[in-house]
Amino acid sequence: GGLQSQGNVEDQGAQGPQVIQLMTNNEPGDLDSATSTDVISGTILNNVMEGLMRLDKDDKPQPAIASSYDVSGDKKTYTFTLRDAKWSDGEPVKAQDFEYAWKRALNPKTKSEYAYILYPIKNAEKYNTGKAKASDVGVRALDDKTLEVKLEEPIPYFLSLTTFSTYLPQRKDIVEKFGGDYAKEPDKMVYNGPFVLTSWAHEQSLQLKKNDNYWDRNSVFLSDVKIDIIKDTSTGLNLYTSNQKDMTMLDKAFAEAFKSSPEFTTASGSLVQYVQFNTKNAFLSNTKIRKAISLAIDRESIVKLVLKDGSQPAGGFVPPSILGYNESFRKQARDYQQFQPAEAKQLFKLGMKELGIDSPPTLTLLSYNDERKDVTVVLKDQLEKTLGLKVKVNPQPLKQKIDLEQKGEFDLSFSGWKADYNDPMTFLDMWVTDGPFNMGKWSSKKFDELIKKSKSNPDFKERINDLIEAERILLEEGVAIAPVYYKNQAYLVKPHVKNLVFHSIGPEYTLKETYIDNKK
Amino acid sequence: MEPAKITSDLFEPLTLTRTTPGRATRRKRSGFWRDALRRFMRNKGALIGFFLLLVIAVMTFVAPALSPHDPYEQKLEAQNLPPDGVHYFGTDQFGRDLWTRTWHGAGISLKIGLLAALIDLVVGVSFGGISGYFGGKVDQVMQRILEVMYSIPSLIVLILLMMWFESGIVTIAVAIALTGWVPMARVVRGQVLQLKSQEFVLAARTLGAGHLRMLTKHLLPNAAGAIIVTITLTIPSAIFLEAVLSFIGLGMAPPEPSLGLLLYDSYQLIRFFPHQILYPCLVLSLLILSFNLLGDGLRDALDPKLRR
Amino acid sequence: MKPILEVRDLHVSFDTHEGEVQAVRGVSFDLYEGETLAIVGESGSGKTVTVQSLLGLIARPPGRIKGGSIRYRGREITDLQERELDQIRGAEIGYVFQDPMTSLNPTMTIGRQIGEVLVKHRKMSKGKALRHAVNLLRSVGIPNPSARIRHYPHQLSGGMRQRVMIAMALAASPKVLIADEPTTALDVTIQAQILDLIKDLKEQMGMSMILITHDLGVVAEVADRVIVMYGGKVVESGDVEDVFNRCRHPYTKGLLASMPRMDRLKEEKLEPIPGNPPDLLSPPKGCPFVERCQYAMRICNEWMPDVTVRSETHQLSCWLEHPMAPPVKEAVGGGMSR
Amino acid sequence: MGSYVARRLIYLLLTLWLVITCTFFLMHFLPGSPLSNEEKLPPNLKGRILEEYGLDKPVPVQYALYLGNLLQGDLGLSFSYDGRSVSGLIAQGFPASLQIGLQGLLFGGLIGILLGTVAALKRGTWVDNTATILAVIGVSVPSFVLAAVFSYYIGVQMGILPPGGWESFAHTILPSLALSFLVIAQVTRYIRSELLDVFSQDYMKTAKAKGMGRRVIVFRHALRNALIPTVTVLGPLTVNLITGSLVVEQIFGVPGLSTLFVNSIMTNDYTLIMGTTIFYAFLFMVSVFIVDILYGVIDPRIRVAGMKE
Amino acid sequence: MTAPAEKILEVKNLKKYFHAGRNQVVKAVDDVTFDVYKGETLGLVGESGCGKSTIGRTLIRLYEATSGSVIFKNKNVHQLKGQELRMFNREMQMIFQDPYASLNPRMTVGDIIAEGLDIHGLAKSNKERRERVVELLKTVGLGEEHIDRFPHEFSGGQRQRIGIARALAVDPDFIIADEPISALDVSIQAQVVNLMKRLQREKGLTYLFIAHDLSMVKYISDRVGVMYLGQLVELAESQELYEHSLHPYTEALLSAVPIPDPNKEKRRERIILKGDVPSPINPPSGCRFRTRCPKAMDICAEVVPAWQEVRPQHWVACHLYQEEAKTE
Ligand SMILES: Nc1ncnc2c1ncn2[C@@H]1O[C@H](COP(=O)(O)OP(=O)(O)OP(=O)(O)O)[C@@H](O)[C@H]1O
Ligand SMILES: Nc1ncnc2c1ncn2[C@@H]1O[C@H](COP(=O)(O)OP(=O)(O)OP(=O)(O)O)[C@@H](O)[C@H]1O
Ligand SMILES: [Mg+2]
Ligand SMILES: [Mg+2]
Repeated sequence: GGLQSQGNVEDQGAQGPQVIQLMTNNEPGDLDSATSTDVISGTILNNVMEGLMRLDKDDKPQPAIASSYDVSGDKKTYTFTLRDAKWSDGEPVKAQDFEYAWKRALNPKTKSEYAYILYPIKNAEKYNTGKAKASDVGVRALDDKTLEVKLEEPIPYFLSLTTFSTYLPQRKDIVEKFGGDYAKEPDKMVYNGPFVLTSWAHEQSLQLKKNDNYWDRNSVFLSDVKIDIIKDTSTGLNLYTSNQKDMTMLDKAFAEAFKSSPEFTTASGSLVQYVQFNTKNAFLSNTKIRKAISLAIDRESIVKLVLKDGSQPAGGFVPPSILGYNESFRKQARDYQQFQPAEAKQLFKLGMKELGIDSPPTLTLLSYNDERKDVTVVLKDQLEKTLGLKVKVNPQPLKQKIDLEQKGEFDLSFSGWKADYNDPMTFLDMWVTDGPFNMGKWSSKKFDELIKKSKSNPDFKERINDLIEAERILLEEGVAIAPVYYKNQAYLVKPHVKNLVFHSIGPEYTLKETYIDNKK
Repeated sequence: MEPAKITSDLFEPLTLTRTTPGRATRRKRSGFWRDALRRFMRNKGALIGFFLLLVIAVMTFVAPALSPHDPYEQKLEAQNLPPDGVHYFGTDQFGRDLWTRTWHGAGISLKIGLLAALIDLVVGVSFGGISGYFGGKVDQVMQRILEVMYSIPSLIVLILLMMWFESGIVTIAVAIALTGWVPMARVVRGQVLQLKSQEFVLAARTLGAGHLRMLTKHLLPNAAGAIIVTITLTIPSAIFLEAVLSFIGLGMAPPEPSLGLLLYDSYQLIRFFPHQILYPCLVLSLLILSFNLLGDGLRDALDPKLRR
Repeated sequence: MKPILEVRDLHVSFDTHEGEVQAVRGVSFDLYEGETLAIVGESGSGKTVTVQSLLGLIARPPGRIKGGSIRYRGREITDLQERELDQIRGAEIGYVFQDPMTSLNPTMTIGRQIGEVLVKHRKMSKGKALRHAVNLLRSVGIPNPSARIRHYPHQLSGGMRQRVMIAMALAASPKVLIADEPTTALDVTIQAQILDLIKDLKEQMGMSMILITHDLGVVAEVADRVIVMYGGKVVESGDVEDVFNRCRHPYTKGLLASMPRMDRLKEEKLEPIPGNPPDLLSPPKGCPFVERCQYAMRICNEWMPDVTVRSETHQLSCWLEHPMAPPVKEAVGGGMSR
Repeated sequence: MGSYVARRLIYLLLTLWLVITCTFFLMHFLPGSPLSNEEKLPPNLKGRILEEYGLDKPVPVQYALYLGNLLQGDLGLSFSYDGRSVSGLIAQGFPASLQIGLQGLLFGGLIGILLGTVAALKRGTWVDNTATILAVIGVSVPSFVLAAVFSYYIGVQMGILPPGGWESFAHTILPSLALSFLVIAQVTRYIRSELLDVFSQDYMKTAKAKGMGRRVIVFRHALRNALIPTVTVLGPLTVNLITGSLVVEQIFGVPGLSTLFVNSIMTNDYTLIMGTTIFYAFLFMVSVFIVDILYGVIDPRIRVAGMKE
Repeated sequence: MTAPAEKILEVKNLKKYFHAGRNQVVKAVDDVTFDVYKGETLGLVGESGCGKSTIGRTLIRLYEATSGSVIFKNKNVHQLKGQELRMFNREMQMIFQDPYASLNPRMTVGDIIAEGLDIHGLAKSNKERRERVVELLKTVGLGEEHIDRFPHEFSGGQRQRIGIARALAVDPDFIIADEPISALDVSIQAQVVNLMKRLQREKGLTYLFIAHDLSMVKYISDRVGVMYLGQLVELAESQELYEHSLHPYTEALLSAVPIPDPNKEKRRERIILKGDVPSPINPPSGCRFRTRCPKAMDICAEVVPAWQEVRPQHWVACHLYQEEAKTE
C-alpha cells in the first residue's frame, strides 16, 4: 500500500469524501439492544445509538444522552439529567425510553440473554426471574428528562455499565409497532446515535449514514460508513492492501509482517486466555503439579513468537485494561506466574512424590478448533520440554468444547474470558465454588468469602484490596488456573483515517469523531 | 512368390502336429491379470502415476530420515524460514521443519486415504453387491437407503464421529468412509446388475451355485476392475476431504501433520511464505495426480470394454 | 467392360498392443459396372477391413493402409485428402453397415440423418432434403414415411432401420453400393425382404454393388461374382457358378461341405473343417489355410501360392494347382475330421 | 406423464421424510446445546430459552412438533441468528450461492466440453496430454489453495478483479472461477472418455461414410451422445455448487448458503440444520429429477422408455 | 420314424410374462405345450425375440414360470426344493449361445468345468477332481494342457466345447442348447454340432436345441417346433415339417432360407412376408401371425387357433386346419 504522506499541511481537518470502508468478520447477530449479545451488534449499536454515557478513547464513561448525573451518598441512587436529544425520526429522547428499554430487557418474556447485566439495579433480578413486578424495579423516569436509578448494592462500575448495549434506550411505540420484526431490518427501528443504519444486506454488508438528528452532529464528520462482512482474514487483508478497505483486523499470521508498519495498531480486548485445571483429576488435584505446569509456560515466547499481535503475557487473571480503584487493577495487583523452568521442574518432582508416582500420566488439553489451537500446540511443546509431561491436544468446536468442559471430560482446558463490564469482578466471580464456568471444580472458602463480601462493599478501596487478595488466592495459593496471555487485537488502519477509537471493553470501536484526511 | 527352385519333395504331404489347436499354441500363456498388466505397462500415464505414487510412498518412510529434524520439534526462534540446505522445505510458524512434516503428513494422508478406501471396499462392495445381486424389492429398499445416506449432511455425521472418538487417523478415515462409500456401492451395484444376466452367471445358476458362491466367485471378481478404479479415485477424495475437514478445524489433532492440515495452516500466509503452502500442495497434488493417473490407467487396463 | 473400382495388392494393418495385426494382406479385385460382387469368408478374414479401406474409413491410428492401390474410376483413392474423400463418400459410393441397431445415430431423427446427406452432396435446402427423404423412405418400402422421418432410430424395428440405412446410402444416388453383411442382424423373413429390396433397387438405379456376407446361401441368391477370403487373402474368386459348382480351393470346398443344406437329406454328414482360423498377429508364412488343409504339402507351409487363372472368370491360389502337385483324391465322407 | 411426475413426487416426499427423520435424530446426538457459550447465562434463563424453543421436551415430541410445523410450511426460527426465520435465512443465502454456482457450472461446463472434445480429437498427442493434466490439476489442488491463490495473485497482485466481497458482477468472477475448476476437470474427463467411446460407435462410421465433414461429425453426431454421462455427474455436482462451496464462500466473502450450513452445525442451531438439510436434500432430488428429464431431451431413447404414458 | 415312447419332459400351457416398466407386460411365452422324449433332439426355431430362449430358461428354472407346468421326470420343476432341486440341477443342464460371455473370464478352464463337481461335491479329492476334468476335456476334444488356461486364450469353437464340458460334468440327462452355434464361424459350427451328436449317441442325452438357423436345426433335430411371437405354431418330425409344412408362417420361413446353390437358388420361389414382427407387449388379437399372413381370414382376428395334432405327431395352431383336425 502507498503510504506517502503529502498534501495540504495547513488543512488539518476532514478532507475529501468522508466515506469509510470497513469490514467485519461476521453478521451482527441482533440489533435489538434488549436481546443483543454479540460484539459486532454491540459495535453497530454503539455507533447508531447512544445511551446515558458513552465510552471515550480511554474507555472512561462520558456523559452522552445524560448531560449530568448525581450519585447519592450510599452510592445506591443515581439521578441522570437528559439533554435535548432527538431520535432519527425527530422525536425527543425521553427518560421513559430508558425505563421502557431496561424493563423490557428484564421482562422474563423478552428472554434476554444479557438481562443479568441489569441485575445491579434494584429488584432487577427478582423481576427477571419472576419474583417481583416491573414496578418494583429500581428505574424510574421522574420526568421526560430525569431518570432515577436505584441499585441493589453499591458498585463502582455502574456508570460504565450504562454504556453497554442493554442499557440503551428504546422507543416503546416503535418496538410495539414492529413487534417480532423490531430491529430485524434498518427501517424497523429508530436511532439516536451519530449514525443511522440505512441498509443491511444480511451476511453481506451494512451501510451507515450520518444522523442529521443527532444532538452532537457537528462533531460527526463521516457521511457514510460501509461495512462488508468478510469472514476470511486473509481476504480481508487482500481487500485492505488493494486499497478497497480502510481498516482490517490482522490475524497473528500476518501481524509479524506488518508490525513495523505505521498502519499497525493494536487494541486491548479485555480478554484473558488461560489454562484451566480439572481438579477432579487425581494428578491435577495436587497444587504443586498445577503450579509446576503454570510455571512451565513460557508466556513471553508465546506472545512474541506465536501471537505477535500485541498480546501480553499474563501474570495475573484480570487484564490490564480493567480498572481497579481509580487506576488499572493490574497496576495495583502484582503478577503471580512467570516462566520459571527450574522451579517448575522441582515442584513437579515434589508433586509427583506427594502423589507417589514416578511418571506423569498423559493429559489431554482441550482446545478450540480455531487459530487459538496454535497456542496449545506450543503449550504442549513447552510442557513436554520443561516437565516431560505428555500432553495430547484435543481441539473441538466451541459448543462441543463447552459441552466437554461441563461434563468434566478434560484434564487441561485452554479457555478465554472476556470482560462484561469494566471491573475485576467480571473475571473473579466466576471462580467461586460451583460457579457455572468453574469447570475445573476448584474451590476455596476464603476466595468465596472475599467475592461475596466485595459484591456489596460500599468501600470501593477496600473492595479492590479484597479482590487483589482473591486473585492472589486464585493464582498463587490455589493455582486454579494458569493465565497465559491477555489477548490484544491487531489492526491495520489506513493513515488517512483519523480518530478511529478502539475500545477494550464492550463495542469494538466508535466512529463518532472519525474523519478521513485526504484519501488518495 | 515362388521359391527359387521348386522340387518335388516340396509337394509331399505335410504332417501337421495339431496337438494344441488354436491360438493357445502360439501365444504365450497369459491370464487376465497378466494381460491387464501388459496393457497397464504400455499406458504411459498409468506408469507415471504408479511410479509417482511409489516415490511418494517411499519418501514418506525415507524422507524424514534424510533430515536431522523431527516433525514435531518446535524452535520458535527459527520460524518461517525459507527453504535452505538445512530445512529443505523451510520451517513453519513454530519453527518446525517442513520437509519432515510434509512427508510425515503425506504418510498420514496416505494412511487416511488407504484406510478409508479399505472401509469403503468392505462396506460399499458388500452393500452394492447385495443390492444388485438380489435386485427387486431388496434393491429398491437398499437404493432408498443409499439416497437417504447421500442426502443427510455428511458434516453432521463427521462431527459426531469426531466427537465420539478421539481425533486420529482411524477416526477420520472411518468418518470419511462412512459417508464416502455411496459411490462405491453404486458402481458395484451397476456392475453386478450388468454381470448378473451374463451367461456365465446363468451357467453357474443352472449348476445350482449358492448366493455366496455367485457373489464371491462370479460377480465380484468380474467387477474387480471397476472396484479397483473406484478405489483409486476414493483414496484421493478421502485425502481431499481430510483437507477440507482441516479447513473447518476438524482435521487431525495437532501436532500431527496431515497434508490438509499443513495446507490449512499456511494458505493464509501465501503472500508472505509461499513456500509453506507450495511444497505440501505440490506433494498433495502429485499424490492425487498419481492416483488419478493410476485410476485412469487401470480403467483402460481392466475395462473389459476396451479389451480385444 | 471397364472396372469402376480396381483394387491392387491392398495391405492393411492395425497396430495394437500385442503387435501388428495384418488384417488384409495383398487383396486384389475389380468391380465392374452394374455387377454384384460378393465377398465371402469367415469372421475376421478381412472382408470389412477391405471394403472400409475403399472409403478411407479405417481409423488411423490404429489402422493404416500399408500398400497397394485403390482406383475409383481411375482416381487413386489412397492419395486423396479427407476433404476430397468426403466428396466421394456418400455421393459416389454408398455404404450400408452390418448392424442396423447400432449404425444409426440414436439422438437424431432419421429424417435428419437422411437429409444431411442430401444437404451435403446434393446441396438441397433442409426442407427440400426432408421432403426428398420421405420419397426415399417410401421407395425402400417404409409405410407412412412422412411420419417416420420425425422418428428416432429406436422407434423403428430392425428391418426398418436397415431400410433406413439403405435409403441413406442411396440418397445421393451413388454409383457403387457397398453392403457389409446387411442382413446378419436380421431375421430370415426380414432378411428375405431386404435382399429383395436391394436387388430391385440395384437394378432400378443401375449401380454396382459389393456385398459382404459369410452366408453362401445369400451369395447364391444375389451375386454375379464371388471372392472367397481367408486369413486376409483372396483364396478363390470367380463367377457364382464357378465357385459353387466347380470350386477348387480346399477352403471353399470345406466351407460348402460344412454347411447343412435345406435342400438335401439330413442323413448327409456334415464335414467340419478342423482347427481354427489363423491369427493375423503372426500370419503363417505360406498359405493361410495350411494348418487346416487336409491336402497340405510342405510347400504350402513356406510359400504363398500364386494366382492360378483357370478361366476368364475363375481364379484361385493353391499349390494343388501347380503341375507338380499330386492329384487330389476326392474324399467322400470322412478323412477330414482327424 | 402426469402419473410419472406424481410417482416421482411421492418418492421424493418419502425420501425427504426419511432424510428429515434421520437428520433430526442424529443432530440431537451432537454434543452441546445451542446455548452453550462463553457467556454468563443464568441457568434459569437458559431453561426458559430452551423451553421457548421447545428444547426441554423429549426428542420424539420435538420431532413430532417439528414435523407438524413443517407440514404447515414453517421451518422455525434460528437460534444463532437471533430469532430470524430459517426460511428467510435460506432465501437470503441462496441467491449468491446460486449465482456463483451457476456461473461456475456454465463456465466450467463450456471449457470442459471444449477441452474434452479437443483432447478426444487429438487423442494421444500433446494436446490430449495437456488437457488431461489440466483437468487433473483441477481435481488435485484443494479449493482453498486455489481460492487463496486467485484472491491474492489475481485480486491483489494483478489487481484485475476484486479479491473478495460481494457487490458487483466483478466480485462474482473469482469465486465462480475457483468453483469452475472442479467442473472443468470433471467435464473434461467425462467428455473425453465418452467421446472416445462414441467415436468407436458404428454410427460414427456411418456419418463418415456419408461424407459428412469432420466438424459435423464431432459436433452434430458425437457430442450429444457423449453428453449423457456428463449430465449424470453434473446433476449432483450442480447441487454441490449451488449450495455453495464452504471454502470458496468463506475466502471470498460470498454471502452464501454454505457458511450458513456449516455455522448451523457448528453452533448446534437445530432448526437451521434441519432447514438447510431439507433444502439441500430437496435440491438434490430435484436435480436428479431434472437430470432425468435432461436425459430425455438429450437421448430420445430414454425419453420414451422413461416417461411415456 | 416311430415316436420314442418315454416322455422325459412335459410342458403344459407354459406362460412367462415379463414386466417391462410401468404396467407393460411382455408376453414372451404365452401358452406353450409340448413334450420331449427321452433320447431325442427337439429343435426349436423362430425369429429373434419370439421367446425361444425364454422357454429354455424357464424350463431350467432360470426364470419362474408365470403359469403352466414343466414336468421333468414326473416332477414339477418349479416346485422342487432342497435335495430334489440339487438333483435337478444335475440332471438338466444348459449350453449357452455366446461362447465369449458364457465363461467366467476370471476362472481357469479347469475351475469352470469343475464348478459343477464342486457345487455338488462330486469329486472326493483334488486328484479325482482333476482326473474328471481332464476326462471331460478329452471328451470334448481338448487336452490336459488346457486345464490352467483362461477362457480368452481359446477360440470361439474351443470355448463352446468348454461350455459343453461344463454341462457334462454333472452327468445330465437333458441338455438345453440355446443357440450354441450362432456365434461361431461357419467353418467351426459343424465341429460343435458333430460333437453334440456324438455325445448324444454315447451318453444317451436328450437335447432341446434352440436355433434360428433352420438348416442346422433340420440337420440335428428329430422333431422341430416353430415359434412365432411367444407361441408354438407348428411341431412335427423334422422331415415331415420341412417337406409338408402346414402353417403359413413355417412355409414362409422355410422358403426364406437361402440355399447355397446358385442354380436352385435362382429358381426357388420365395414367400416374402410383409411387414415386421409385432411387439410381444401387445400382440395382435386372435392368431398372432395374422398381420403378416398371406392367407389370413376373418376368423383369424377373433379366435385364437387351437394347438392341435392335425396329423399323427404333427401339431399346428392355425385356423386353416381346424376343420381337418375335427374331421380326423
Ligand atoms: N481396430 C482394429 N484393431 C485391431 N484389429 C482389427 C481392427 N479392426 C479389425 N481388426 C482385425 O482385422 C481382421 C479383419 O477384420 P474384419 O472386420 O475385416 O473381418 P470380417 O471379415 O469383416 O469379419 P466379420 O465377418 O466378423 O465381420 C480381424 O482379425 C480383426 O481382428
Ligand atoms: N428379462 C426380461 N425382461 C423383459 N423382457 C424380456 C426379458 N427377457 C426376454 N424378454 C422379452 O421376451 C421376448 C422373448 O425373448 P427371448 O430372448 O426368449 O427371444 P428369443 O427367441 O430367444 O430371441 P433371440 O433369437 O434373439 O435369442 C422378447 O421380446 C424379449 O424382449
Ligand atoms: Mg465384418
Ligand atoms: Mg435367444
